[in-house]
Amino acid sequence: MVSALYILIAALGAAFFLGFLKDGMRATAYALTLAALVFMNFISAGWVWVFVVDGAAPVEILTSGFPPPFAINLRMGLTEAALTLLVNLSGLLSALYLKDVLLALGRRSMAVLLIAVMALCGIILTRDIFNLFVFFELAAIATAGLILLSEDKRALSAGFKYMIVAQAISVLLLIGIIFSYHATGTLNIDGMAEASTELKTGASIAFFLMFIAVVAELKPFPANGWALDIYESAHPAFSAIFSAASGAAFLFAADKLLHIGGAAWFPLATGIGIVTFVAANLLALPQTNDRRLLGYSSIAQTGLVLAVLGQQDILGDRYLFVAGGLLFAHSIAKAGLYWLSGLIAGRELPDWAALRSRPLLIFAFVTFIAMLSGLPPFPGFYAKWELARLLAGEGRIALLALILFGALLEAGYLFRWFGYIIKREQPAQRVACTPHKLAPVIAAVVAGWALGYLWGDLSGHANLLLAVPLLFALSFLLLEWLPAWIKNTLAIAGMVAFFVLTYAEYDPLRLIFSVIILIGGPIIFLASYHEHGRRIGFYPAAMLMYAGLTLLIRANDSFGFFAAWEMLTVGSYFLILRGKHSEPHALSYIIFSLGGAFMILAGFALAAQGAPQFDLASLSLLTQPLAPWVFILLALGFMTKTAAIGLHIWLPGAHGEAETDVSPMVSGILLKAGLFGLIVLLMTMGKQQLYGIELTHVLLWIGALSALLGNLMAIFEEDAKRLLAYSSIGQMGYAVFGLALMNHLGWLMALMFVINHYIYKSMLFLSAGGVAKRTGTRDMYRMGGLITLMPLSFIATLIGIIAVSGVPPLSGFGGRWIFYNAILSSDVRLPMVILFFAGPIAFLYLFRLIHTIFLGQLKDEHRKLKEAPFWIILPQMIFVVLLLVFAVAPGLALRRVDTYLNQFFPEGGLNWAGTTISSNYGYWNPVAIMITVCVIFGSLFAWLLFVNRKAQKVKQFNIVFAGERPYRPETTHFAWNFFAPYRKALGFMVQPFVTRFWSGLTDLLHAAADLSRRLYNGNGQTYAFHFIAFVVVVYFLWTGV
Amino acid sequence: MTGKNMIKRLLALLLLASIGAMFASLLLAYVPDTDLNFTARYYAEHTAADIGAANIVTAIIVTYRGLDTLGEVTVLFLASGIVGLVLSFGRKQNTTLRNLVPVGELLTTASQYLAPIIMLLGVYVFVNGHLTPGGGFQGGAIIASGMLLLLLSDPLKRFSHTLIATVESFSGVGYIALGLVGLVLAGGFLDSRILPNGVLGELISAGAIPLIYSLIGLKVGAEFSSMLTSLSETEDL
Amino acid sequence: MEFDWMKIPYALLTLFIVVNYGFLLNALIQKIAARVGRRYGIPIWQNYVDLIKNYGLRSSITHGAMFYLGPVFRLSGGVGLLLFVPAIYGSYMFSNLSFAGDLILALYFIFFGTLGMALGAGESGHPYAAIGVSRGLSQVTTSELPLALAVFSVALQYQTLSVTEIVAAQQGGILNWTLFTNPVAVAAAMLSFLGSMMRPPFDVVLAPQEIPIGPPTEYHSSYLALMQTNRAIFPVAKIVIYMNLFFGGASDWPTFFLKVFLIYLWSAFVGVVFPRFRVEQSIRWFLIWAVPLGILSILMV
Amino acid sequence: MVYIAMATGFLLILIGFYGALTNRNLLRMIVAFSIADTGINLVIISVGYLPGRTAPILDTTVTAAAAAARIIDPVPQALVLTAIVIGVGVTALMLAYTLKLYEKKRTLDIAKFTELKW
Amino acid sequence: MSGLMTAMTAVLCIAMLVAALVAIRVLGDKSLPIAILAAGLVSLLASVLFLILASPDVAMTEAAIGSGLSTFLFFFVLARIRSWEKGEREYDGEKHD
Repeated sequence: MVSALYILIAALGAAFFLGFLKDGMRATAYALTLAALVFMNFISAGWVWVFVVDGAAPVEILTSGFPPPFAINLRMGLTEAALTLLVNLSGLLSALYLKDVLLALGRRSMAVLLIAVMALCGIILTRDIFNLFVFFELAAIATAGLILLSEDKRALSAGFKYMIVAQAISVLLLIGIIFSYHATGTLNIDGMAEASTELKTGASIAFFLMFIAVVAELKPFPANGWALDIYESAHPAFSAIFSAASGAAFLFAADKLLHIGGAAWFPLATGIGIVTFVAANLLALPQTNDRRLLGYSSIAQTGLVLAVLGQQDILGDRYLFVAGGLLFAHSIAKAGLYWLSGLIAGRELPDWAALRSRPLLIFAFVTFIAMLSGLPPFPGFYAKWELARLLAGEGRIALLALILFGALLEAGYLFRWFGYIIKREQPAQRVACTPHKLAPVIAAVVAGWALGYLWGDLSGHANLLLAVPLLFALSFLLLEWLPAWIKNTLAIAGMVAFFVLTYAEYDPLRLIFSVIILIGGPIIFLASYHEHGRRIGFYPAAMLMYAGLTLLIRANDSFGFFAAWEMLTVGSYFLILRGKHSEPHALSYIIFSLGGAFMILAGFALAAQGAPQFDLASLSLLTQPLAPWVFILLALGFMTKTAAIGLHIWLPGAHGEAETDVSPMVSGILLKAGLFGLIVLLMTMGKQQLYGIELTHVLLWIGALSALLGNLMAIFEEDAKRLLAYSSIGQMGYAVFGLALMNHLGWLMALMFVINHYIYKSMLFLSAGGVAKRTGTRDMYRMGGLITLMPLSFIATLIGIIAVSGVPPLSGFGGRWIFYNAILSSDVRLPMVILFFAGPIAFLYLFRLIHTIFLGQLKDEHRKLKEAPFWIILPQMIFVVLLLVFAVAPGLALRRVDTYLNQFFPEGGLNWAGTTISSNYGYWNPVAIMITVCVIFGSLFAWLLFVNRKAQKVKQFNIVFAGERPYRPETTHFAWNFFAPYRKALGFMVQPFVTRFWSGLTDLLHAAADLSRRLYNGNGQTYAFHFIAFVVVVYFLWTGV
Repeated sequence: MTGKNMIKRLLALLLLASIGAMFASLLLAYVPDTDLNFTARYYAEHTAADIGAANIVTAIIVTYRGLDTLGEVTVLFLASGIVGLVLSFGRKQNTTLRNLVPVGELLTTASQYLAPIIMLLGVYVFVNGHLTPGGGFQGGAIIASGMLLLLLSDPLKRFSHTLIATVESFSGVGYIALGLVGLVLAGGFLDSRILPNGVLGELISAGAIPLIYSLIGLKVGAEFSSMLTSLSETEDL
Repeated sequence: MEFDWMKIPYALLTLFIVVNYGFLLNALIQKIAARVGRRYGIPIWQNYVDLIKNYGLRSSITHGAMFYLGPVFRLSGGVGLLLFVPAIYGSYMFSNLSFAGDLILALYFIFFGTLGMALGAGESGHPYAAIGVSRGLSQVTTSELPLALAVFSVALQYQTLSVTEIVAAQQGGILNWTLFTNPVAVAAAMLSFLGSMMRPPFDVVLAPQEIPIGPPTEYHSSYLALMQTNRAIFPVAKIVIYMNLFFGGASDWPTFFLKVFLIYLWSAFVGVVFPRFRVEQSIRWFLIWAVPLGILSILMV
Repeated sequence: MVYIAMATGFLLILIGFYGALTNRNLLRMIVAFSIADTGINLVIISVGYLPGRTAPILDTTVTAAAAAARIIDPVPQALVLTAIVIGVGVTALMLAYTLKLYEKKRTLDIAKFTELKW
Repeated sequence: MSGLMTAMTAVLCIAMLVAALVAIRVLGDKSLPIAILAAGLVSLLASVLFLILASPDVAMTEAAIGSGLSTFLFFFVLARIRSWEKGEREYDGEKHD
């Protein structure tokens, strides 16, 4: 391979040579610049190839023919190769991106760009500490110069502020270097590392000064105001380099220093890194300027990697995998985002809605924020997993918690931004797309996915990008140009086919879930046929969710489970976001879900005790004192998905605002993921005690309270779909309660709820959605009297509410019956009282649902409404049939599970003799009930029909008001605030305490962030103060510790 | 405002007292070496034989740590380039030049005679860099002072940008080319032993050091001159 | 307890007995209430007269499907409830269709008729109907709660959900009745009973002056007749459950008649003494007085 | 002697920092930093100084053979040379920025250049 | 010899510190040109000190670049600003405190 020195030589040679070219020959100069950059990339890429494919050993490169430490030497190893490739590539792409600017400014600007890239490569390659300083200065000066590529006049002051701080940094660095030289007698990094017993003590001021100076270049909090100003005002292409390449190079420099200082200094790196990570993410919350926001995020990510650098003692051979994964994910994504920002005219976050006219760019944006948030299948995801397990394995829980907290904040503002893009009004100015600006963005996207594959390959786990369901979901990205109905057919066919191919692999319990997902999903998809056009973005999102769900129930190990969990979370987020007014709700959904996911991650990491992954079954082997904590973390994580009370505030909006066919998906199917998680958890870990508290009892209370409060909130809701959504909270409460009973029948009841809830909630959501589609509103009091116009929707709703309320003869009763039998064998009494209370309340909202929509008086403006579209009705009718079948023959689904559950709870199973189902306490014959009720009902109805066979239909009020209808139906359709007396009596229970708590929390975070970011008052001198204060404070904290 | 200033000063004093404490502990812990450390000892013992330069500092700068020096030259190159960029930042090209007050006759005349002499001095300094104190940087700076004199004497006289740029590029490319020759013919990049070492203390000795240092001198001189001209040519507002 | 075709005529026989008993009982209670209020009251056969009259009438109008379904639901609920619970303990003839399900079935089936009625009333389009339903449902959530708790307490006490077995456990002397073995539960249940009988002080649901303009006015002729029939069956069916659970059941018809009458009288007695509550007042009343009793009963078992 | 020089170097750095932190005039800040630069050079040279030895230049009195015992450490000197040149490069750059900033706002007060913040 | 050198060093150092304090306006509120000159003086004195510290190379460089060229640069810029500042607008922010 060509010596790495040629990277430096090519850049410098080209930069110097540019002077020969006359000012008029700018195109030639530009071509020369590009050629040099291409050559530099070629060298780096070649070395990467050599190290990866041939597995070569790192190469030492001597200069001036003398060995180190007498002359400067460079080193090219895998890390150096990869990092220089990153630097050179971002340099090349940015140069491409900067074509117009560079041509306008002339050869000097090109030379500066070349030298900037060269300097960063030098920082990476050199093994001499003073040479590192020289390259540092080069990079700093080049940075100050490149800031000027911007059209933003404010860049000038940003550059000046940077130079002030850079001056202070270099003073400290030089002092550190010279005293380190004095202590070790060498300037060679490796030599220092060998000779430096003094530097390694952790008390060496010389090393401290060197290290703090290098760290200061990583923009640590709070000495980073200058960097933010640069990010905000510089040209985005430069910011891309500054964030991706400079960050990487300086991090590697910090790594070199840690190599000298040794393990004693690791905590310092971690401390500074994590504080920066959390603080920068926090301060990013109130940002509205896109580039400044990205700047905060950049700083945060750099801080994270710095923290990881400080953890290399426990990361061992996974160090490069973790640090590299985080770094590359951050670099590529950040560069991509900065390049994207150059295509957007406005600087406010909502201005990015302009991207909407370009689905490709939206895809790019999604790729980038997914990489930043560490979502699968990108490198950051694998890195996060490894990091979490190693940290937890070593008991560094606080650090893990801070990392996850910071990551959640970051995901929060990134996804909020995405919400703006999808939902805010498009600005007048279009996306300015020229090929040379588009190419870098696309290159970043490609690189992101390629690295995702690579990291999956290196992870030691199953490569997610090879999982069939995920690939199937991703393939819809390529099919976006097809009309929706073809994609719909493909989706249905794919899911059903997958089920047919794999159904033999599931145990009875998983079979229930797989049927709901892979067969139940397609039934709901039938409703999607009513949508016309291409429906861009729907199918990839939906299929991603289904892929996640499918992988979830197929997962045997913790890693696969968690990856699937994240996938379904993200997929469903995109789905939910599609609703018209769902922006805030989708945001709170993703934040809660990711928060839950992080808890799961932490739980798994704790449980793994350092192992890369483990069989889910081996959760049962955990012992005190770890087990209860793992249990709590996992349970909390899963309960964010089941929307247990306290964690529920995302659900009503998310489900209510979603599209007609999306609501049943996210309610009927998605919620089950949380239950599935709880089942796996309880199946393996069983009962756990913490400080003498039985945790399943806590779950019982949570389940019962969810049931009660979910139902209560539902009755005061005016919006039909939100009512159903609240009802889901209640229903999931029942299911959680059943699981937490930890007995045979409790579990059976939970599964009964799983099936029932899927059927009737999907049906009701479709029905309500169809009505809302026709009436144009979801407020129930604006409807009324629709029974004659929409009879099929009415029937579906009627059957649905009978089933939900648990009234015989429909299947809801089965759930209630099992419930009573289950609690009889449990010794916990009090939470049941709450559930008893919750039960009848369901009637209230259910009655209201059917009454205020379908009964009462028809509004004038609705007189000409038609039945809901065929494709929305069809699945409802299928559900009606399913409900009836399941009501008569629950054994079809439950009998095998009942047997299966015997291995966990040998006692208390059901007896399935003939058509009668009996338990230790009671019995129940669904067939007989159905026949009896039908016969009585049928004969009475027939008789009534017979005696009144000549009756004619008359208008309402024909009797009461003697045929004269009161003028306005609004005045007499009793629908608004339907349960006013109830609110008087029990309204205090549904005060939005939880909402207030969470919004108070976010407000607090925002206010704190808004207050503390005033630290950055824009004054360069203050920034210098910050830097000095940073050094002093860190020093005192460090020596004080 | 003064109150705020007082606080600022007090805070600065406080912070710097802490930094000063760090420095103080460095100072107090400092024990001068009684003997050269192994790196310095190597240079002391081997420079004459390896490089053939009498001035060990020069040997270190040009050869042993040649990469640093290349970087250093690049810093100047960058700085002068950026100074040019900064001063043209946000400005439309080809605005008219301002009129400066005329300069005294004496200065004009003096500089016409003095400047070449100063420049010659500069050349002397860098050519002898391997023998006596001084070298490319000092020489380059002296050359630039000559240019400064010319500038002062006649502000409107524009230096030929092309000339400066050509010298700049020629010396830079030449420097790198010499370095490459070292890579090919001798031990490594920037190895000065591509020419015979000669006799210690003679002008033509120390391998390619005089050549390299001359190029550095030219380059440094050109960079400083370029900076000065850029600064002097900024137009009026 | 298997199905047997013979059970169908036997069940119909029970139904016949109970319908007649229900008519007479209703009239009797009404008369007693009237006498307490110093009025004369209706003749004891008045209900029969009304019923025959209504069944004889032919309606020529309808308000739509749910309008039909309301009374049908209502009466199906009453009949079903009666038939799902054994009427006479130890009698094969009058065990009705209890093989189809246990206590839970009966409890939940109570709502079948309520729901249907509410729906039918809703379709009339009259706001008062909706107001009545809204109030009724609101009240029922808390008034049923003590019952549910008491039932659960009883089920825990006897470790079964089968009505027959619960009755069996209470045989052998009056002291074996749940009334004495679990008095707290019975107290809770009887308070709840007050709420479910739609009598004062918990009858704002029907609010005789206002609400009847709604559903009963719209319902006439055979629709009304069905509802009247149900009004005879439903209270009895419900009282049968109370009787079986708390008062030792009945092993023959005279005991049955007596116990049902006495239990019914309890609600009438309270009703003539107390004034009417508003809905939120009754909700609070149940929550404050009855529910704690229910909870206590569960905890004490 | 070394200690005096080194202490002076450190003090110059602190004085430079103090000047940079308390003077709001851009030019004065740059002046302050150049003082700090001088200070750092002084410190580095002091570190390389060995009492009683001569400059690292070989001549008739300091022969190649005796050099190791006679000369001071040449390395810090090489470093300082580099540092000085870099320092002046940065200074020139900052001066150019100052000129431009002045042109833009007609002031040299750094507190006036706060349009980028938070 | 050594004593003399030490004394010279000390004097030089004190002079440098005084000049530095003048340059940053701690000693006397001097105008900007004076400050620049004072800074140049610090540099110049430093180069003498370098000579004493047996570093002639550094001394030359400091003299030529540190005290010479950079002082010129300062004056260049200052002169330019002064010439722009026809309308006697503030060039020294602190005068407006």
